[in-house]
This record gives sequence, structure tokens and C-alpha cells, in this order.
Amino acid sequence: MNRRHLLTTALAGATVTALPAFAQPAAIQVGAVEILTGPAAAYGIAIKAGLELALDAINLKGILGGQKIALTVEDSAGDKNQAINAARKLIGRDKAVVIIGPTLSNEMFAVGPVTNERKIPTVGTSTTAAGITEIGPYIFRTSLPESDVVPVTFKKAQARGMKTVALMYANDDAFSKSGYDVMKASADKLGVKIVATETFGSKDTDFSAQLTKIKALKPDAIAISALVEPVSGVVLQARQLGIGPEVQLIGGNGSNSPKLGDIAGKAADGMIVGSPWFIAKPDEVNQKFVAAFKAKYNKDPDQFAAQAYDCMFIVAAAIERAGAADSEKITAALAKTSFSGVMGPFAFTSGRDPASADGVVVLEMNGGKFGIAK
Amino acid sequence: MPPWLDDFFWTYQNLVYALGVNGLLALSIYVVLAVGQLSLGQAAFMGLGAYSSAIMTLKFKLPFLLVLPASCIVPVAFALLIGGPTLRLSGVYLAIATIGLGEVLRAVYLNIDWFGGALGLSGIPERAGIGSIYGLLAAALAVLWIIGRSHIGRAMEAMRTDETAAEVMGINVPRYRLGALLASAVLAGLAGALSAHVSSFIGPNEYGFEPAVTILSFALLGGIGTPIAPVLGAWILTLLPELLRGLADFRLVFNGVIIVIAVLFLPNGILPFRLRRHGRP
Amino acid sequence: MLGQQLANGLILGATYALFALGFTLMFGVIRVINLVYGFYFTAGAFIALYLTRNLGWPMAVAFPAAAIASGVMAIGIDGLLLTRLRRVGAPELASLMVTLGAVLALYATATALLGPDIKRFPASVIGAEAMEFAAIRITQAQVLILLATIVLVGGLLALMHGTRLGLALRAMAENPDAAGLMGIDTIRLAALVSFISGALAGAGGVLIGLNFNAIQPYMGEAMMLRGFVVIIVGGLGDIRGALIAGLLLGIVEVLTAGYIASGLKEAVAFAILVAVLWSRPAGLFGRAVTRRA
Amino acid sequence: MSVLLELAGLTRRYAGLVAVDSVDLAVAPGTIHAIIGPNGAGKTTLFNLISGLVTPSEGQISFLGHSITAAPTFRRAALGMGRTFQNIRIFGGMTVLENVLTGLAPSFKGGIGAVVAGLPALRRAERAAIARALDVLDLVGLRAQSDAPAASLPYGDQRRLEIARALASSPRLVLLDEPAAGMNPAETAALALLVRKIRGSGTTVLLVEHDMSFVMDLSDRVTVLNFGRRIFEGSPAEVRREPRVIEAYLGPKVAARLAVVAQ
Repeated sequence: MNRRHLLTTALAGATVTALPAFAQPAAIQVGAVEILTGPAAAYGIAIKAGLELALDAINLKGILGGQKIALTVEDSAGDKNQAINAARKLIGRDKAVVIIGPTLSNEMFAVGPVTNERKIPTVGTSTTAAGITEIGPYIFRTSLPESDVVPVTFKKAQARGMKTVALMYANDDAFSKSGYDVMKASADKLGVKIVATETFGSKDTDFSAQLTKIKALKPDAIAISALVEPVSGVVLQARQLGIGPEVQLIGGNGSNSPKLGDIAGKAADGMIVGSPWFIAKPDEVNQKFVAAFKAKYNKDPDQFAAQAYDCMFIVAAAIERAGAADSEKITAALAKTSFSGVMGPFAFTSGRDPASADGVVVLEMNGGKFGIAK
Repeated sequence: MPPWLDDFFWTYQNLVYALGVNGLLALSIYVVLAVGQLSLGQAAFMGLGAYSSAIMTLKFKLPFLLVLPASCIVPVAFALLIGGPTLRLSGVYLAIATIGLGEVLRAVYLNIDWFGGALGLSGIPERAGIGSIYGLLAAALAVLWIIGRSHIGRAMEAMRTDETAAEVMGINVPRYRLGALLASAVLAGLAGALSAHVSSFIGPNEYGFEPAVTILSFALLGGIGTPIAPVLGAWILTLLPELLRGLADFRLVFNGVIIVIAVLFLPNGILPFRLRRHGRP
Repeated sequence: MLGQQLANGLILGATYALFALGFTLMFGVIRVINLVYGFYFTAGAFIALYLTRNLGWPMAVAFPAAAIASGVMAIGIDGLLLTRLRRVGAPELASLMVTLGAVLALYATATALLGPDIKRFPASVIGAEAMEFAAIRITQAQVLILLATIVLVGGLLALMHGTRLGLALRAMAENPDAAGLMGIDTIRLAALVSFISGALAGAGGVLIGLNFNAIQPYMGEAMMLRGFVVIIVGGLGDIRGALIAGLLLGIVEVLTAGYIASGLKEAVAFAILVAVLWSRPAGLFGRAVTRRA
Repeated sequence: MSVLLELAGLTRRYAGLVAVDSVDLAVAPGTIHAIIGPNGAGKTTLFNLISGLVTPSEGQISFLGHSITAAPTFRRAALGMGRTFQNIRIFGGMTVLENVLTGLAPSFKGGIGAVVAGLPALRRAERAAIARALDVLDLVGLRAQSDAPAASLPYGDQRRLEIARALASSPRLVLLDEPAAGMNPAETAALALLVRKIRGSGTTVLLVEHDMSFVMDLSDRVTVLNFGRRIFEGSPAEVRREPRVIEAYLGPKVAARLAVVAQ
């Protein structure tokens, strides 16, 4: 008794700000946990932009006969504990019936068990690591896992004559490590010989030792799984050390960013990456999305914004089909999703991952810009 | 319990756990500061406790009652490795060696598959709770309070004030220093094990430089006159970002500024009381 | 390949030595482990970036300007943080703690203002063109780093051992009270040491930023661990020791990454640190620096 | 035992400077033994060598018949060696009584376990320690202030508190480093009385002092240091007559001026 009393006293301050939000919700509450501050904020901000752009369109008409969706985006700052706190607040305080996010796979490993235990459907838009949806039956993702994208890229490289490959990856984040696992599996499956496996840290600036070693082994290709900033650093240093265009550079999902061209410039020319989405994809839905995004935010959307944009529609459609703002029904409805958005046709597998990788295209850097690889 | 209260506790459950765990971490830095030393290895010790306990639970399926005390072993071993050579030297050596420790252990977790690499360890069952966390916090507080009032507490304060004079009084300074560092490793190891068993996932990037500095700011804000002071410091610094959302972006700036202000202007923290121990029986 | 790897190690080691110079000087003279040092390193790189990219200055002018600006910044910040502590005779650890808090706040503020992204010098100023001698490729920026390290170490040693100022600094290092009694203005000398150390940090930031061409607010923190290893292995306050320890560490790290496993770089640095602490706590080349009473 | 503390060829070198140069010294039990010499003669370094704060470059120290050359400071204290400092080093945040209790640290045998268990033996030790501390405070005349914060005491009282702290564990030998520095004549006279009382209670006194009349009135034996070397040893009367001593103080101009300033 005494202990509880102490706790309540300690939390009395928290109540002051929290109580008003405990009043009953006016609209259908959807929560999102994204990284809005800190070093990885760029991803969360892009996702938030995509979600809100979609929400504008959805709330124009409303769902369930005119009800609006209220989207609350909480910041996780990339921190596991803040992500858990945010998800708990969205569910317990704001009564969110669906959670979108969190941004990073590592955060999902912490948040997923909490939301799954509470039976709140949780949809990742950018979590590509292996094992995400195995957390539980309420965990979904609309992002294509690397295992669907990388093999397409590797096949392209093989068609260009790749027989040996050196693999490099940042070993300090789950995303890059998962990407590497997939690269290794793809190479093995295609019969491409892996001549070296080298690691680095996401914040490293010196890759000379690893690249010197790789250069001496003369591989046909170098495949790199990491976020775009270290990838740019690796590419720049590879050129300095005299690794020329005869070596095919292959990027993972992290390299699929216009920043690669901005940072590495011509050094990145010839690098190929697989992508579930491409800004210049000619279909009408995509072109409308790109135009609307530019009009609202005055910049080009990236892959993360596009994935989030589709996800918001998928969630809204599931609520509509569920017929009520009820998490259990929404979960069931989500599983039966059949949707066509900017990424192409979309459905979930029975394991709650995206069903089809048909939309994957291989892009190639040329003059600092991505285009469709020939 | 009415449903809204239930929701309330569910919502803030993680925060309630964090208050308890951070209280233990504040005590862990307190015991080192109380003998006039500075260790920045608290987060690293916590990580060692978290990883070793998670592995015992996940891979060896040991019961939590065994895992919890055993989670101190590895942090204590590392405290001996670092403390052995540095505690005989001037205080800056311990500080520097412990700053490095967190970064290096991160590299170790990342490079050894057994630790899950970048993916960390997930699926840790929820074995700890309010009872174990606050029970241990209360026990630690009580023990430190009693020790603080005894001749040991007197010796610790003497060392903190003037190490040379304390040694001339016959106080075995190196032994107290090592004892404090080991106690600190035990407390941080326990905190790590408890936090791992309430959050289901631990990753290699959670125990580096910044959490170490945050833990230091707990004690510097509260002061180290009594063991309760650093715990209150921890609670304030844990609750503030939740109360003032705008502060969240500047949490690190805030923690840093607290350290600067505390060292320059409030050497005794915001709770500048000390234990009475003139001790007439 | 071994030749290239040794060259890589030498260059990496030179960056470590360059980084550690001012750090060890500061401890050597005023007995302060100044953790804000890493921030001056960041500041130097950002100032040079601003001068070259936004104002279009040539690097030859921007480089000394950035070093001087970092030095001036160091006088201000160190003065604010350390003067009061020195006046009240606070213990060594107090200054370590205050600079720790300050550097955390400074990094976080810089990140909030400048953004966390990696920024790069424009291609025209970096000197990334590689030259090749005997199958070893080395860029202009790397040659510059090697030269700068040699010049700065030489200059610093000449200052400390060949000038009256150096004599005063060494007297202050031995015994600040006695130095004060002998009429040495220790407050002004401390400010001067802050300036030299800050300027060295800034210069290191520019050169290392040029070499890896990756500038971001936390770049100083990333160097700090290596900085600690270098100054302890070299002996706290020992300039020559820092040079040798820096080069050694760079070569060992590159050889580890090149021939054993690239993930072990940090662990090797730390293993060296612990081994030195256990076996030769005063540094590989030093005498005991435990000061008591 | 005829010798309590013995130094043989004790030497301490710093870079380019010999602070203490092969000093031999024997302190007889039950005496008041003074060490004098001009500023910079190495007196404080010698004290630091004896109490273990500085390690000797060469030479031997033995105390109560044991070699303590390599013993850490706290062990020397536990063997029965107390000391005060030239610049007062009391624990300012503690009360007067707590300061003196700190001096009784070696008399507590229990560790953390005993403290937490609250063992009766430990409580008895605490009670005995408090009684002893109050006695010592009586001796120096500070009993009335025993609960005051030590930092609040006036200068002269702080010196006496430091002496009380050094005496708390009834050491065989106490080293007093310039105990009369900064005291007025009345306080100095009271101090002389106190030092005699200390000797009377069975504690040998080794002291460094600049106040010549204080030293000459009080000491049984005087050792004179100059430039780190022992230049003379004898009774106060012998010292007064010894030309080498007079020269050391008055000969070189600078030394003479400094000695005067110090007084």
C-alpha cells in the first residue's frame, strides 16, 4: 500500500499533463512512433510527411461514414526506451487502435512485444530486418524486407558478369546486418564466390584497411550494406585507393537515397541498388503522389515517404473494412488487405510481410543521380 | 481498480520501471563519488549485467532468482580488470579507462554472434517487476544509509574531502576505492539485469558514453551527502523530459549543463544535507 | 599490399597523434583532462568548412583562420569552466567532470544547430587526387597530414624546450604554486595553453576532416577514445610519447583490420590501454606521474 | 627500546634537485625532537618521507624496530604514527567530533557485513571511540565545540583540532608540521603546554617549527637541516652555540632574509 502511495506521489506531476488526454477520443485514434530528433531523424521526418500527406486525402472524405482519423506522431529519438514509452502513451492515454512504426528494426524489437501483448495491430513502414513479424500475430510491415530486394540486384550484377564479390557492412545496426545476411545468402544461392567479408562502424570515417585488402583480392563486385552516409564514405575512399569502374558496386536498401549522389558525387557512378519504389515510376498514382508531395513539402519524396504514404492508406482501408475502430477487427481486416498504391499492388503474406516483390526495380547511379539500370 | 487507472499504470509502467532502475544507477555512481573517485563505467557495467543476465535467461534457461545475483559477476570482473591498475594511480586514470570501457564493450557485443551482434538480444521474458526493482532499490538505499552512518561512511567522507589526510589517519584508501568500485559494479549490474528483464530487448548501442554521463548527472544534480539525494536526482532527470516534452530534444544539453552548474556552483547538489553520524549511542 | 596497409596505418596514426597533441599538452601544463578538447576539433573543421564553402576562401587561408578561431574559442570556454575551479583549488576530477558536462552540452547544441548529417568540403579544396609511389597510393590531403604532424610536433617541442616561454610552461607544470611565486603569471599562461591546445585541436579537425572528408558534430567524440589511448600509452603530458603512441596505434589498428578482423579495431585499442595501465601506468616512455600531498 | 624511529641514508631526488640528502636520524622514545632549518631545507619532504607520502630514492626507515621503507601511509598510521600538516587539512564538512573519530579509523575492525548486521562488538567500538575522542578533545580544549562543523572553527582551534585528530589513536609518534605557524604568543604558549602534555601521555613528538624560541624552550633534541643535509644535531643549548647553524641561517643573504620573513 505504502509503495503504491509513493509511486502515485511520484507520478502526480505526470498526471497534470497527462489527464486532459485521457478524455474520450473524438476521432479514430491512430498513433505513430517515429524518429523525429537525433542523428536518424531524417527517416522519421520523411515517414511523418508521407503519413500526413495520405491523411489529408483520407480525411477529406472521412471513413466509417465521415469519421476522421486523428494521427498522433510521437518522437522516439531512436531510443528504445523512448520508443516504448511513446507506444505505451499512444495506446494507454490516446487510445490509439493502430500503431504505425517505429522507424528502426531495433526499436520494433522493443516496441513490438509491448503492443502485441496489448493486441494492438502495429504496422512497420521502414523495418526491413529479419524476424520483425515473428514477434507476434499483431505485428505487420508494409516495407519489403531486404530478402525480397537484394536478390534482384544480385541477379542484375550476375548478368553483367559478376563471378566473385566482396561484402562490406556496418556491423553496428540491425538494418545493415540484416542486409548483409541477405547479401550473403543471395551470393551463395547464385553461386557467386564471396572473396572477403569486411565490417566497419556506422560512424567510422576510415575504411582504408578494409578496402586495401579487398582491392588486392580483385573481386568483380563489392556489395555494401549500410546507411547512406558510411556507404558514401566507403565509395569515396574506394576511388581514392584506386578501385575503378571495372569493379561493380552494389548497394543495399540504405544506399537507395538521393544523398548518395549528393555526398559521393561521381565516385558513386555505376553503383546499382534495388528499390521497391522509384521517383520516376511512370504510373499515374505515383506521379500524382510525387506532385502532391512536392506541392506540400517543396521537396522530392524518398522511398520512406512513399512507403509511409501507402501504409496510411492500407491502415485506413483496414479500419473501413473492419467497420469499427476496434483493434481486433482491424487486425483481421489488415490481414486481408488488397491494395494498389504508389509501390504497386500490395497484399500481406500469412506471415504479415508484403506478399509480392514484383515492383522491385534496379537503379544505377549516373552523374550523381539514380536512373533505371540498363 | 477503475479501467482508466489501469490504463494509467499500463501507460506509465515503463516509466515507473525506469525510475527504479535509474535510482539504482544513481546509487552505483554515488558509491564511487562518495570515496572521491570518478568512474564513467556505470553504463558499461549496466550493459554487462544486462547482457550476461539475458544470456543466462535465454540460452541457459536459468531461473531469475539465480540470474539476478549472478548478473553481478561479470561487471565485478571488469571492475577488477580496470580498477586493479588504475586505483593505485591518480583519479584521472580510472575516469579515462572507464570512459573507454563502454565503447569497447560495444565493439565486443557487435562482433560476437553469441551476443546477437547488431540485432541485440530480443524476446527476453518479463521476469522483473515493481517488486524486484523497488525492493532492491530500497535494500540498496538502506544498506548504504547504514554504512554511511558508520565508521566506514566517516572514512569515505574523509577520503572524499582529503585523500592524503585520510590516509595519514590510517584509512586504507586503495582498499576503500576498490570496494567502492566493486559495489558500484554490483549495483549497475543489477540495474542492467532488471532493465533487461522488463524491456524484452537489449541492444549493443544502449550502454555507451551518453548514458554514462546521464548517470553522472543524476548524482551531481542530487548531491552525494546522503544516498537518497542521487536517487532523487535520478527521478527528477527521468521525469523532466516526460513532463516537459519540449525539453526532450535538449535532454543531452540539459544534462550537460546540470553537470557544469553542479560542479561550478552547487558542489553539494540540490540536496546539500549530509548524514548525521556524530553517533552518540 | 603490406606497403599500402603500412601507409594507411601511418596516416591513420598521424591523425591520432595530431589529435592527441594539444590534449596531452593541456594535461602536461595545467593538469586538466580537458574533454571539451574534442569539441574544438569539431569546431575547427566546421569553421574551415564554412569559410571555404560559404565564403569561398582558399584552404590555405581558411586553415590557419580556423585554427586561430578554435584557439580563441578555447580561451573563452576553458576560462569560463576552469578559472573558478583553479581559484578555489578544486581537485583534478572536478575539472574533468565540468568539461565532461560542457562537452556533452556543446555537442548536443551543435547537433541541434548544424544537423547530424555528415558534411563535406567542396571537391575543389580537398586534394583527393591520389599519387602513386611504388604501388602505394596516397592523396595530397594525406601528405599534408603527415607533414603537419611532423611540423607541429617539432614546433611544440621547440617551444617547450627552446624558448623562455617553454621554460615558464614547464615550471608551471612542475609546480604551479612555486611558478606563481617566481613571478610567472599562471592565469595568463593557462589561457595561452588553452589557445595553443585549442588551435592544435582546430588544425587537427581541419586536416582530418579533409582527409576523410566527413564533418559532423560528433567527430570529436569519435576521436576521443583514441585520444585517451594515445595520451595514456604515450604518458600523460608527454608530447613525444603522444607522437609515437599515435603512430603505433594507427598501424596496429590497420594491421588488425587488414589481417585479422575489421571488427576488432576498437577492442585492440582498448586492450593496448589496459595492458599499458597494468604494466607501465606512466606510459610506455614515461616516469611516474602520481602526484600526492 | 632506545630508538623509536630511525632513518638511515634517507635520500629523495627530484629532477635536478636533491630535496633530502642521505639523512640519518634517530628519535628516542619519550622525547620532543625538533627539526629546524631555513626554508627549502627539506623539512617537509622529510616528514612526507617518514609518513610515506613520498617514496625515498634511497635509504631506509624503521619504526618500532620494523622496516617501513616500503609500507603504505595508512599502514604506518595503523602502526602508531600520527601527523599534522603545515597547511591545515581538517575535514571541513565534518563536525569536530567526527574529525577526531576519523583519526580512530584503525581501531574499527568490522567490514560492511558487520556494519549492516549492526554487531554489538562494533557498537561497543563506536562507543569506546567516542569516549576516547571526547577525552582527546578535552586535552586540546575543544570539547565544548565537539558538534560544531570543523570549518567554522577559528584558525587556532583548527590547528588544535588537527593535533587532536592525530592523537586520537594514541600513536607512539606524532609528527607536527609547524604547529605554531600563524599563532599569537598566547596561543603559542598554550601549544607548548599541550605538546608537553602529549609527551607526558607517552607519545613521542617529532616537530618541524620556525619559531625558534618555541623550539628551544620545548625540545629535548634538535636536528638541523640545510639544503637537504643534516648539518648538526644536539641539545637546544648546543644548537645555539654551533657556528654551522648560525651560518646556515645567517650566512647566505637570501636564506637569512627568508628565515626572518618566516618568523
